[in-house]
Amino acid sequence: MKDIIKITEDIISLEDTVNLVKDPKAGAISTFSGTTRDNFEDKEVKTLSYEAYIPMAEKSVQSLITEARQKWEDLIHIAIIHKIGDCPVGETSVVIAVSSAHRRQGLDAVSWLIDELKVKVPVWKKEIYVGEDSKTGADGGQVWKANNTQP
Amino acid sequence: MKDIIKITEDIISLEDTVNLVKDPKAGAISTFSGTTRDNFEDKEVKTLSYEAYIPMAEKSVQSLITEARQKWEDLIHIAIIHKIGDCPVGETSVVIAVSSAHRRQGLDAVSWLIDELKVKVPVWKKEIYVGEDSKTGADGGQVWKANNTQP
Amino acid sequence: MTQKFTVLYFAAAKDASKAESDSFEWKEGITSQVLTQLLLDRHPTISTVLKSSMFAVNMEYMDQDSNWTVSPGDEVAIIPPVSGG
Amino acid sequence: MTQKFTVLYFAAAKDASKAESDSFEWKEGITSQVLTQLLLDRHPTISTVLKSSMFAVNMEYMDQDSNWTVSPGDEVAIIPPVSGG
Repeated sequence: MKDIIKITEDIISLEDTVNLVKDPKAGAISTFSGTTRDNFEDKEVKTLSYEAYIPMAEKSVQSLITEARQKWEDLIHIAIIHKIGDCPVGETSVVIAVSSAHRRQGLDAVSWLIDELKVKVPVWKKEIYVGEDSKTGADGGQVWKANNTQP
Repeated sequence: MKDIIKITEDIISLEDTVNLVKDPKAGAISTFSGTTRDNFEDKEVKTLSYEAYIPMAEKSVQSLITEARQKWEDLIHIAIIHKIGDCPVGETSVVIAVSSAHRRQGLDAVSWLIDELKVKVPVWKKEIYVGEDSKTGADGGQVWKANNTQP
Repeated sequence: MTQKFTVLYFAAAKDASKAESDSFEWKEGITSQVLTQLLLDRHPTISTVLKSSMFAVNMEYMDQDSNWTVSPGDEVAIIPPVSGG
Repeated sequence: MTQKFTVLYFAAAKDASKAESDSFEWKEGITSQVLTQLLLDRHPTISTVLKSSMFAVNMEYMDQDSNWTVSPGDEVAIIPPVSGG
């Protein structure tokens, strides 16, 4: 049973991540990908930028995985990868991939892991909005988000 | 909002399927992949073979998608692809991919869609077991499965 | 001219009947009970699988407790317990 | 020899303090209240973000209601509301 944890500036590949959790004993692979939306409320998002307290983020993701394995015994391999740095619209900021013998526990674990990650792991997202003045290309402001919004 | 439905003999690519549901308005992409396990109870599975009543399977998947869109308004694009024909150990038999603005509804929809698909869509799986006699390579019997087992 | 309807066999039903489909002559009043008897007359080996199967008519599952009869030209399918996914 | 501890600033705390980290002289009895005052003395602009932040000591969140003090060599981090995912 492998735990794969990465906080990385590299672009995340879902396919590569899923390949890391494949197993002949697995009947199910469940995944969640977070992607950058082009809007927040009425504002047009130009890009996101992520920052992390990397060693604590890695440790904290490991704790979540350990807790998930206690809750769901059917899980085989678990990979959690979070991008840091710029993350333009449409790009993937986080991927969670879980293989399991049967589907129910894998699906539930992915759902729980992303909820917990959003609350506990020290990663921060800054949204940079498109400016009103398209000629100058100036940014329309930026804000550090907090995960108290709609799941 | 796209509904992508395929019953196909081709190998399923998760990456290609996810690309079909990507959208700038999506903050989340949730997926489920069913993969062939190497064992059922004590028997070693050599390969699976799927058969479908193709036009009814397509229609029935479309009905599930329509019902899911009524239950969860946040869903953007939905792709459901089921392989038919041989599906060796480790290979993907079904992929469900859903994009949504926020994560909760996408995760719940994927979970519901695979549960419903397994109960309602006219697709059948035959498991062919590895034979006792490894010299002759004879099959160890085969059986049409029924989805009344552990989810 | 004789009117017909079609029956499709899948999975275990196909193995038992050794047929993918059959054509039957249509007549008035083919309820699920009558249809079952017609199928058993043609394929006695299908008895076991038929007990655990559902009928679909023109790609819609038929409620086992409701009254329905086959219409000319119908596509009837024998649907053994499904196992997709 | 003077003993030290480190403070790390992230996200809004980094923007407000205009620092990524600081070194502080350690002394006995640095509770979260004392630490807050030390931080405000050095970076008055950090006041707002500090109110909504948590402390992590050596990469563990500190319970706001429990008693804890900083030890020499500790790595203290100011953790504004997280927004990963």
